[in-house]
Amino acid sequence: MTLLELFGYACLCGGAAFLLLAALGLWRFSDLYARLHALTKADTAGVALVALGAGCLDGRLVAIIPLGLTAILVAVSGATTGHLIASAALGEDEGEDENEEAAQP
Amino acid sequence: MILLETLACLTLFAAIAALPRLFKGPTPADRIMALQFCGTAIVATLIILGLAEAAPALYNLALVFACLAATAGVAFVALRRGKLRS
Amino acid sequence: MSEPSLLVLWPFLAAVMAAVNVRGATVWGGIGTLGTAVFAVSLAVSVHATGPELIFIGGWVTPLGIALRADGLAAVMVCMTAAVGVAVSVQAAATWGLATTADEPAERARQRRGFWPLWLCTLSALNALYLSGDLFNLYVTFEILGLAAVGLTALRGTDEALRAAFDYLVAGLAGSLLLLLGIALAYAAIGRVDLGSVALLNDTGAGRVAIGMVLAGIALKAALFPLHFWMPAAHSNAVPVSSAILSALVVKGALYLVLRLILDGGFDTGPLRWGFAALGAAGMFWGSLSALRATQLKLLVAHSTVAQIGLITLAISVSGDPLTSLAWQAAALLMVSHALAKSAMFLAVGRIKEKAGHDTIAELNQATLNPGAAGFAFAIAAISLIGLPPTAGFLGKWTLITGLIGQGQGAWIFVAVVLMGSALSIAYLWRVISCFMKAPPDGATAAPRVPWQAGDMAAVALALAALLLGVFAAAPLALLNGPLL
Amino acid sequence: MMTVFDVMLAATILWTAWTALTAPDRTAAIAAFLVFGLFVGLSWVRLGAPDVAMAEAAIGSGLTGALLLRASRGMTPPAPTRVTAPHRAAAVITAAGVAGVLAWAVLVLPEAAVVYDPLVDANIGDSGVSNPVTAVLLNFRAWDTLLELVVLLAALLLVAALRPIRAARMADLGPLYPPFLRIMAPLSIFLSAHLLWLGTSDPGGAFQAGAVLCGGLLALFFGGTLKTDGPDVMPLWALAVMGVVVFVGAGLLAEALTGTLLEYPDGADKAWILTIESALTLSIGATLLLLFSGLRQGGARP
Amino acid sequence: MPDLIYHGVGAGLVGMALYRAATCADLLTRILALNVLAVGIAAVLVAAAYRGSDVPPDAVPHAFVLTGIVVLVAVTAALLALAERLERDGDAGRDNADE
Repeated sequence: MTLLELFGYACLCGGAAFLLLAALGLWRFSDLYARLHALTKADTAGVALVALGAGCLDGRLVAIIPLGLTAILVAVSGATTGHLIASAALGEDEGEDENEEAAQP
Repeated sequence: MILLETLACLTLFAAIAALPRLFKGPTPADRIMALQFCGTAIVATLIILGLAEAAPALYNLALVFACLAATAGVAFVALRRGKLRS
Repeated sequence: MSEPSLLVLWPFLAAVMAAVNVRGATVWGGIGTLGTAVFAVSLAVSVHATGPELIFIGGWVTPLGIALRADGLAAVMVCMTAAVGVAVSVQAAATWGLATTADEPAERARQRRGFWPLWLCTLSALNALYLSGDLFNLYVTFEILGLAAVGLTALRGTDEALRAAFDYLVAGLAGSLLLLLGIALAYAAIGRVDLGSVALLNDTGAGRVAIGMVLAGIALKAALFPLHFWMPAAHSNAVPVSSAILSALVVKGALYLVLRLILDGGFDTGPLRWGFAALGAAGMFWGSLSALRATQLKLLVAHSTVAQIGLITLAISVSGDPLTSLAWQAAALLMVSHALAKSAMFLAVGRIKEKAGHDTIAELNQATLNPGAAGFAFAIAAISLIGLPPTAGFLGKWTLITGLIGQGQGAWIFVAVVLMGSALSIAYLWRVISCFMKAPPDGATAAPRVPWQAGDMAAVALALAALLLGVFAAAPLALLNGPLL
Repeated sequence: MMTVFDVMLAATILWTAWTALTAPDRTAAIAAFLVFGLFVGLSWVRLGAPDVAMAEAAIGSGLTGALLLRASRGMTPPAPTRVTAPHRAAAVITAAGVAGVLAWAVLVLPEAAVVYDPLVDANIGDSGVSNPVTAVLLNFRAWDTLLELVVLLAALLLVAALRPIRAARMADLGPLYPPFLRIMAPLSIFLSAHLLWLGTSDPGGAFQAGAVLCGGLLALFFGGTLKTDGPDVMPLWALAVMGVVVFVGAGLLAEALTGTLLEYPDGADKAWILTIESALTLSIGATLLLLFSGLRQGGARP
Repeated sequence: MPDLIYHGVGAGLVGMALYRAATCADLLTRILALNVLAVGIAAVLVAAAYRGSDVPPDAVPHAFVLTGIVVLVAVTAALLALAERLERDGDAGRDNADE
């Protein structure tokens, strides 16, 4: 086993561990903000590590491109929704009423 | 090989572990987060399955899953009823 | 270009044009329907002259590819659809006008531009269904047919019509999914799904289950008793032209497939066939009794469809091997005669309702009806449904009864059932006919006589076609007597 | 180890399905249906059907989920249904009967009848593509696919024929959404084109590509960049009908050239298939977006 | 082995969906039930196409399922459009729109 493969497997294990921890946090933390923090970072890091590990183990360009794009996409969409939830939740805490359901006139 | 299969089981388990949060909530924000996480964990599972079965086609599949999970997440945010924390 | 491909693709292209170019929707509708009629006649002529045609689409032989089977039975059905289609199109053009006018109500414009593409899709799907030689392909075809038919049901836009349309679509989807489940099991049992191989399904337990599920799905779509629950509401809440299409043509698609399955040897198991025959008989009685109790004319006609479907199912179930028994031809003739008579009847009822302002049977009389073209068409259509000579209905029932008697022992029960069904149809149709002769109550002034309009032509023409088909039955019989595929 | 994986996955699929069908809360039911689709997609991967998994995740889960969410907003919350004991018993017996028969039918099957596999193997060389699923969809059984496009269009015609209803306002998506769109939109287009090209040899094809494209269009729609009423609806309708018109045209042109409907001229199969698939991709994306928008007020027709 | 497991899943999904479709009056739940039913049927088809872990599966049923998925989303969209017009929220109100 080469060093690169070893690194790949380590990344995979690390990624899986991040995901498991995030799931645990989602389940156990009582507070929304705590859950938000547990999640947005851990799942992005988890997928990035898994993708990195898979890229190291496979090594072909046809594999690396989709893996890289996947990691980027997960990170961006995670950040977007995470930020939105945090800001909207904060706004609601301050009594701002920005999300009421209403039909357009 | 057995390592990869175990890892696939573990990431699948992570995805499953998010389900109670998704079903019970209590707030829309929790559901959106759980959905996001579930999609992410399934994407990771697919990547590991792709390695285990030496099928690079599954990486494209993972990308499609990520893309659609992102769209679904946005749909949930854009089409939610009421406040995020009610 | 061969007729089979054009029969499917021509009306569909016209539907696309009618959907995109809404101003010319009626014109595109006319082009689509008339073109299809020309191709239908041309197909019938060529099948009669040179025999049936088998087309392997894309050049791929079955079971991998899909075959179109243009034989005499398919040609008869295609021609029947085209005939009803042309008449219905005339009525639709008369109802909604040719083009938008400045002061046109929005609702009328919506109905017109919704109708034409949906009707052309229905036409295209029906032709695809008659010609198809593959079970999975039939599933896809049924979905087009179901969606277009539901669109036609919902066209009126009232809450009742939307509700009926929703129930219709749910029932239709459930039927399709049962069909698909049957197809999945058939694939698991024999590894292929072309219609030519359905006879193989009789050999294994799983195969027989598959056939049962396919038939259950089709029965739901054909509104066979007791799965007809969705149908009277859908047919009576639609606009008249839609009712005519739904009742005359759309249910025939499903019945035709049952007939096809039998002719392909696909349901050889005795209990299933006797079960179907019993359900047909039960449907005949149930539909007739409901029609006797109906208070609205449109509902009466819709329940009568349940009864007629029962009769046709009975005829289909007792028809055996096409080589030895001709009872299946009776089923085909009954389908054609019902299509012509029932579409005439729905169009006539639409005109009556329009003139009288309501369709409560008890309140109809000579004054409100103002006996004219609509009443005349209704009466002729009723004669054909009852099965008096020389109508097409008579021909169908006569062929059925002679076929039954030819089958020997035990068949007399079915003969009795058919005769009782006919007697019941006289009873419920007489309720309407007698209104035509009822004098208005004292003091009521007769409504001014309305001259015949273009819209009346369609109903009268269809009714006369039902009448004359009995006289000129040689043409369809010649097609049906040809070899099948 | 993979058996553990399969059993875990199977149990989860059943659990999520049951939740989707029984959750008292609409949002929970729809969320459950969404993840149900994702897990089902995983199970297709395990059965060697990545093409199907892609379509299930993209269309069956993602787009259907979005559709359900959009529709559930305008609907009243579900009322508990009173079901009589005999009715419930009949339903249980029917459901258990059908499920039992299904399970039994496969247990008693001797050996799967293999009919299509050798035929596909023998003919794939002449089909112009090397992905067997694409060969079946666009060549061996292209007639099914053509009619399937007609189904999509028929659904669109049905919705367009209904009386239009008012569109509900979309919630605010926050300041990070535009940057997200700048990545998401080009990525969807790239991925869609990639899947389309890839579909000739690997999992992918017009339907998956169309669904991904629709995902990108939906993201633009949520952000308000793309509208489905006013002048924007015209090009969408044109795109929606284009695919099927190209397909029908190609079928008839092939008949004119070779004498048989949809029989592509010798040696040119791949070019024909790719042309048709490109049109289908655009068409599917546009049709699904129009269906999603529900053709709200003003957007009923060009 | 996986084909047996997922075939069982298919049978379970079909039973579950039929039960809910028959006992629930809520329009949205019925639509969901029909979707689950379709997935159950697809599971049966895909499981029947499985030929073992090292032999490629049969592609024709995969094409069937793909077609079925697209058909189903079309029908679902139509059903939802009808359901929305039947069941409107009080505040969203009925439309006033004849264009």
